[in-house]
Amino acid sequence: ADQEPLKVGFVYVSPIGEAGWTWQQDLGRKEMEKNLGDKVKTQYVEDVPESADAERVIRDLAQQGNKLIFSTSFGFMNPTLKVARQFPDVKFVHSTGYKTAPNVATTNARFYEARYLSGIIAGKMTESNVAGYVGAFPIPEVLQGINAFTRGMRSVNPNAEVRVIWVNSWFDPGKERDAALALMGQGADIVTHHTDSTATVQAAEEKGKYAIAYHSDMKQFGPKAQLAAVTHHWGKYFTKEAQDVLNGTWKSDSTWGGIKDDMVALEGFGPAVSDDLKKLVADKQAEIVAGTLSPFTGPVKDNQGKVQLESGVIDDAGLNKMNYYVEGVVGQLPTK
Amino acid sequence: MDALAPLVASAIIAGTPLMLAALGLLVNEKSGVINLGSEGMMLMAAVIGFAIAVDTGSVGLGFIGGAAAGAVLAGFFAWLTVWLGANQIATGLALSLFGAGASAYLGIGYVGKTLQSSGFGIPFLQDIPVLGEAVFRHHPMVYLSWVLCFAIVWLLNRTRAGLILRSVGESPTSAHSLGYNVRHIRLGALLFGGACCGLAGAFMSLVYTPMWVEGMVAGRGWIALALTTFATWRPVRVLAGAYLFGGITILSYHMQALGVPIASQLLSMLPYLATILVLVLISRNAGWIRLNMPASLGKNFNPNS
Amino acid sequence: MLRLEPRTKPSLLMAWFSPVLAVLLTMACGVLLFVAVGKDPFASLAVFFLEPIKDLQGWAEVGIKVAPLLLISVGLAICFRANVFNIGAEGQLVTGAIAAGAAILYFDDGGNGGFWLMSIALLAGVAGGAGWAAITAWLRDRFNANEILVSLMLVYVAELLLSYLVHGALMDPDGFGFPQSRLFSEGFLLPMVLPGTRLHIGIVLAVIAAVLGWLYLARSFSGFKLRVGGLAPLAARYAGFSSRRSLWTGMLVSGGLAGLAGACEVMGPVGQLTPTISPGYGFAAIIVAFVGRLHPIGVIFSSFIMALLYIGGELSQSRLGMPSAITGIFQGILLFSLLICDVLIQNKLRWRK
Amino acid sequence: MTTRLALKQITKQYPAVVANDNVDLTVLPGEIHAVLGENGAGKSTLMKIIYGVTKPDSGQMFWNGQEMRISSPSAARELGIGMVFQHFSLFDTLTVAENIALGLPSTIRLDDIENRIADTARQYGLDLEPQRHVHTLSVGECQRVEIVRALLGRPQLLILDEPTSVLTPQAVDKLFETLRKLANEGCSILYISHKLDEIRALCHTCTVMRGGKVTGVCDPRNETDASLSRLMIGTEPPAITHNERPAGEARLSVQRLSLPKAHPFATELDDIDFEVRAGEILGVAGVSGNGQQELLAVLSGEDTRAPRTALVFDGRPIGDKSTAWRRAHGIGVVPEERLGRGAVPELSLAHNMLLSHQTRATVSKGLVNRGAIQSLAAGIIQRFKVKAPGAQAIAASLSGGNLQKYIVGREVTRNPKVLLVAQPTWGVDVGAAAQIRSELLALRDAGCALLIISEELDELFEISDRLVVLAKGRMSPSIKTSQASQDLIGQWMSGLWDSTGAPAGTEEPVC
Ligand SMILES: Nc1ncnc2c1ncn2[C@@H]1O[C@H](COP(=O)(O)OP(=O)(O)OP(=O)(O)O)[C@@H](O)[C@H]1O
Ligand SMILES: Nc1ncnc2c1ncn2[C@@H]1O[C@H](COP(=O)(O)OP(=O)(O)OP(=O)(O)O)[C@@H](O)[C@H]1O
Ligand SMILES: [Mg+2]
Ligand SMILES: [Mg+2]
Repeated sequence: ADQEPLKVGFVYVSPIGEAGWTWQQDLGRKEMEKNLGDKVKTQYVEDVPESADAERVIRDLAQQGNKLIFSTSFGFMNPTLKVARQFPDVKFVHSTGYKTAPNVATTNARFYEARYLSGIIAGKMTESNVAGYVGAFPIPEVLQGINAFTRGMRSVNPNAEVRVIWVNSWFDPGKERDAALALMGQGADIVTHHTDSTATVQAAEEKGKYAIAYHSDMKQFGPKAQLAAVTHHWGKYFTKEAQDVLNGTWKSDSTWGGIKDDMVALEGFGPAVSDDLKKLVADKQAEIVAGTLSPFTGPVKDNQGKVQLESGVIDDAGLNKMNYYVEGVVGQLPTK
Repeated sequence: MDALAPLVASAIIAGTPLMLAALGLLVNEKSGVINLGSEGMMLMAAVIGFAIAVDTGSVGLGFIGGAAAGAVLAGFFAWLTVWLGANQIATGLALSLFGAGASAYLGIGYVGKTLQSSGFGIPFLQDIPVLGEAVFRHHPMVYLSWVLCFAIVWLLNRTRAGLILRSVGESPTSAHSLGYNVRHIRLGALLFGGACCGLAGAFMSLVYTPMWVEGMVAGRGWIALALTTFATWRPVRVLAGAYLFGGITILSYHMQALGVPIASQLLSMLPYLATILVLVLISRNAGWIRLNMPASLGKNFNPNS
Repeated sequence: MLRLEPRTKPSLLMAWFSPVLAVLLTMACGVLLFVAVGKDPFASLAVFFLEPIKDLQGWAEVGIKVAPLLLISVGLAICFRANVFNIGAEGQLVTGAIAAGAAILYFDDGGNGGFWLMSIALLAGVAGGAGWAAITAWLRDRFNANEILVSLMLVYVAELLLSYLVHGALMDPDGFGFPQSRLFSEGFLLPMVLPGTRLHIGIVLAVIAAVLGWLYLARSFSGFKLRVGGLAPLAARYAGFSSRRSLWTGMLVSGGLAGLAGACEVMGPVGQLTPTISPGYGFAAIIVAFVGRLHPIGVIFSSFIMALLYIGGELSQSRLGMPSAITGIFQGILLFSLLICDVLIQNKLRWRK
Repeated sequence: MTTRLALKQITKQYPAVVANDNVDLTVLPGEIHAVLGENGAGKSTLMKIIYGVTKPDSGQMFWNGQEMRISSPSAARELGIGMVFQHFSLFDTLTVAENIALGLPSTIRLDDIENRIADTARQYGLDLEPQRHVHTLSVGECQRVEIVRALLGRPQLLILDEPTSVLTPQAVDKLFETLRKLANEGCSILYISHKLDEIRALCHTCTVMRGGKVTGVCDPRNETDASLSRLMIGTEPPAITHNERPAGEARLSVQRLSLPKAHPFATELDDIDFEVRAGEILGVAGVSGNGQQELLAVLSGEDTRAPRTALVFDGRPIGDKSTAWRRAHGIGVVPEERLGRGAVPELSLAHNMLLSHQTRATVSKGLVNRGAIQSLAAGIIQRFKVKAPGAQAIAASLSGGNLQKYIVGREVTRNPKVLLVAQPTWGVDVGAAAQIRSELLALRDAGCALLIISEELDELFEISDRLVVLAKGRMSPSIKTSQASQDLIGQWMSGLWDSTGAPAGTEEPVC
């Protein structure tokens, strides 16, 4: 303990709050602190805009002596790379991006695995055969989720369909709520979301419908509504990265962890989910962990009837470029 | 048909904060003062109302606190513009900026807290098919906003107070020489406007979402300002305009969910474009605007000169 | 009791002194605020007002913020002088950025760029901003639609348009579907004025704009006509100065400069098109313009103060653990203080029973 | 007999002037008491003090023998004081009934007011339609609203501040009848005017003010115009010589011009036809609001909706030409409002030169030649004896009369071929007025064609060669000033004339 603690900086895109993306990141930070004790000292800046200002914040963290910096939003990718060039002895880990450098690693989680499992629950529980999905922006990460959810749902209920509303914002409870209500108004009896707030779950609770939460377990916001929550967990990964820096073994790489790496989970089952259904989900989860099941095993058909993949499993490059709705999603992808 | 009830219900909820704020601003503007600080007042009211409701568990107290917060800020605005003679536009903008910053600051401890939204409904009426769900199952504040609308119609056209208010907006100099205290009347109108913006803000955080999020008013204060012009300062048209705006917002979501192949960003532009369109249609007839617009709108009045 | 008494003649001294007084008053409010949250007020103020400029790097970062604020506020000063209230500079900044970005993405082949192509991109930015402002000007001119409200609504539309484009037509084809454009290549990035920092040539353009703006308002006949239109519309009509021309001049100049600011942002610190280009420069510049007394030289001072507040707010977050909202509070207080201090130009304070 | 109202040593100081300086005033019951004085003497200030609008700095006020402090107009109304303001305190978009309600105690119910209006109307012969909007009323009707509003409060003292400046001679007679009737019923009347003949015809007592001080109290019935004038300004006004001279060819002619309203409160122009010749002054009489503003806007080019050929200038149709074109070709304008239209309040006199002097000398290569405007302005200040610290003084710092001299000077020095002047001496004191009138006559003698729009009939009779009347947007035939009488012009101002120019029945002018 006579060694100087490793200073670790975190750049958050939104206020930490009590649920959501940044909340989960901050849980990870705390878990790392707990795991490594006084070997690390952490510092964070929240609510950093994804604009030219991010570069200054990241540089400021580096200048203050942080040797490992986590920049936890896609928009920080290029600023992180710019700062990394100026500070070759500082290690950077960027979340959800795709560019690496000798001192920049990337990380992301295979949210879609848990999305597929949540789709199975939705498929079994729906009576109207319609589920609603509130999306932030039509980027591959969100599309993977929608498509995995749809395929999971249709794997147990071939008549099910998924309706999508894009709210063009990661975090706008008013819009998210309106979108969720509109989806329920159009017959969806289960709604889920790929946005940051708890508004969707709350709206479902209010209307007596079901919801699948995202990012965090939102049971307190929808005790009856929440069927399950698709969550992500970073503590283990953050700990490992910090430990590697301490050991001097840190290497730049791209981590894309799934259920098996404990980075993604389906948890927080609601009272309405029967034990049988839980068991079915557990079985499927075991298959995914074992590698015998993938949400995107061919043939994968898009909802325009085009076959995107005849057979096999969509590889990581294919997932990263996903820009279509699979069969079962209603409507056209807006940017096409 | 099944989708219609939730559409109407959502449009009413989405239109209510706009209507509450715009009705207040209408009274406020009838006295000849334009307060561009509505966005800031709504934000402050949203956070203060929410904080009070969370801490005391009473939504009603939250609304009262929100209205009070709006009125206090409006009072400050009145001091600057009505007493010190500061430019109304600049002061209003400052209020909006300050409100955005200060509300975010005050709200830090309340991010992520929630209120249990309980169901309300008017007995019997709420059970009417379709109509019941669309119109009669809302928070009491929605019905209060209707009462407010008609109360303002009555106030402006049937009462002496309304007459005095209109006269001050029309010609503060004449009103002053007849012995009306223009400053106090404008203060009163501004406080009322602030309180209504406060109710609107509190509605956002207590009923609409219900939660506190930084910047959650998201431009509704500005749209409420547009609504008063849009309605040529007539309360019933404010009601129609607010629900139209709310309706278009909600409709754009329904269109998405139906799979209408238009990019969501373009659909989201619709409410703003519709506002511009109606503004243009209304403003085209300059004579009509002139007959309805308070003639001294935006002009300061100094009784000592 | 302290009483205000109207002066027979506005005080020239107070006209110059009032912004300084306003900054002091803002600092005083800052002290109260910091004490209220239990921080050492003077150390905190130092973080706000001194820390950002403690070294060259700091000055450069302030300069990066001054550039867009100054560009926009010079335009707004001219526009507001004409009594045309363009509140939508933020939207014009965004469309300027879109236009410049689209031009670059069209020309950029990886190895080209340079003075001429960069100039074209900057001009595209100006055109983008001015074009967006022209919508407001036209609706006001033709249909008498209130420019405050229209320009403001168009901010939301512009932001959605940017989002639409970076998710579609202008998206980086190799960007894995993420909503941003290609990074512009080196030849399209604005040259730096301070080596080793990010401070780009935009600051020079901004200062030139301020000086030209001053010349225009103070010396040119056209600027005179514009001012008359703002001060006394009836006198302008009497003199035959067209109010329509003032409207168009004010809107196009302010829109064009906001567009240029947007172009400089994407060709400078951002280096590509992303869904968010500006942290609200267009709105902050309104305060800057008023604090600078709608004077193109005055706004140099006020945009510097505003840039300090931005960076000071950010530093007070990482150094003092203050929330980011503090910036907005300070900005609002600054404008309030100025408005209060301005009362002293027309009135004097008297002690009277 | 106790006095109805007695003022003792009333003083009111404004930043720039002492508006009332130890003023004493006594009004008896049933007395019609005139307050006479030139512009700025402090008459209105004194009345506002009595009515509680303005608070005096010192002095005492006695009402029916008791000392009082009148804190507000409603307090004054409760005591029984009514007031009709110099500038009407009416609200254009409200109805007559609403306007009247605003001047009555709040205990009177709105629905009750219409009955009361009808009662008063019957009693004094003041007809009103309670449901009409004020902006549709004529000036005379507007004044009736003000008077009825004051009478409904059952006043013991009625203050009228320059009530006749907006009335036709016939309407003045009618007003006097009402006032005499009121006085007979015991109501005291404070009557403000600077029209000597009216005061001599109506009033029992006259208090004369100059520079805020009372300079004398007299019985006007025993005075002459000359003696009153001496009390008022210390001397008799300088006489102006107006020699007959033959007019030249037509410079500016207007042919069958009709124009619809540009906005709801405007007046439409109906078949206007006249010409102004070189070397003559054409006077346009009429109560303001009868199309004067609209006519001036058409002639100056601010309103270019007129058909191209409806306006002919030096033989060229100019209906579509801009203000700048017309000014560049020799048409000058002196507008009615000095501050805000004729000059920009916040700018220096030098910069205000640029409003009409836009020449190669003042503007070159798009830049303002500051030396040139400076010396031009200084020249005008000198030649027209404008009291101003210099060319750098801002326009708002000048007094009304001096600014008016500056603006007239600015237009005169452009050597226009046609000069359009509205209300040349409105609110200008007697000396300055005489100077302005003689400058205008000098310009006429130099061959300029002048069109002068004025509400002051005396002024028009003094300087114009020919007279026309504008009423309800229509224009009367012209008549040589030497052949016209005040009576005839007064009848024409009511809007009725037959094609030969003979007077016909009477009717209210419309505003
Ligand atoms: N509110 C005010 N502030 C400053 N000065 C004022 C104010 N009201 C009046 N004055 C000044 O007081 C003096 C007397 O004004 P007042 O209006 O009483 O004159 P008046 O005799 O009614 O003139 P007129 O014949 O033009 O109506 C003038 O010099 C005027 O400029
Ligand atoms: N010497 C002059 N005499 C009369 N009118 C003039 C004169 N110079 C310019 N004007 C009028 O003023 C108006 C505008 O003039 P001008 O085009 O010179 O303005 P400017 O200062 O160049 O403005 P901008 O730069 O915006 O074009 C025109 O209508 C023109 O007719
Ligand atoms: Mg007077
Ligand atoms: Mg030119």
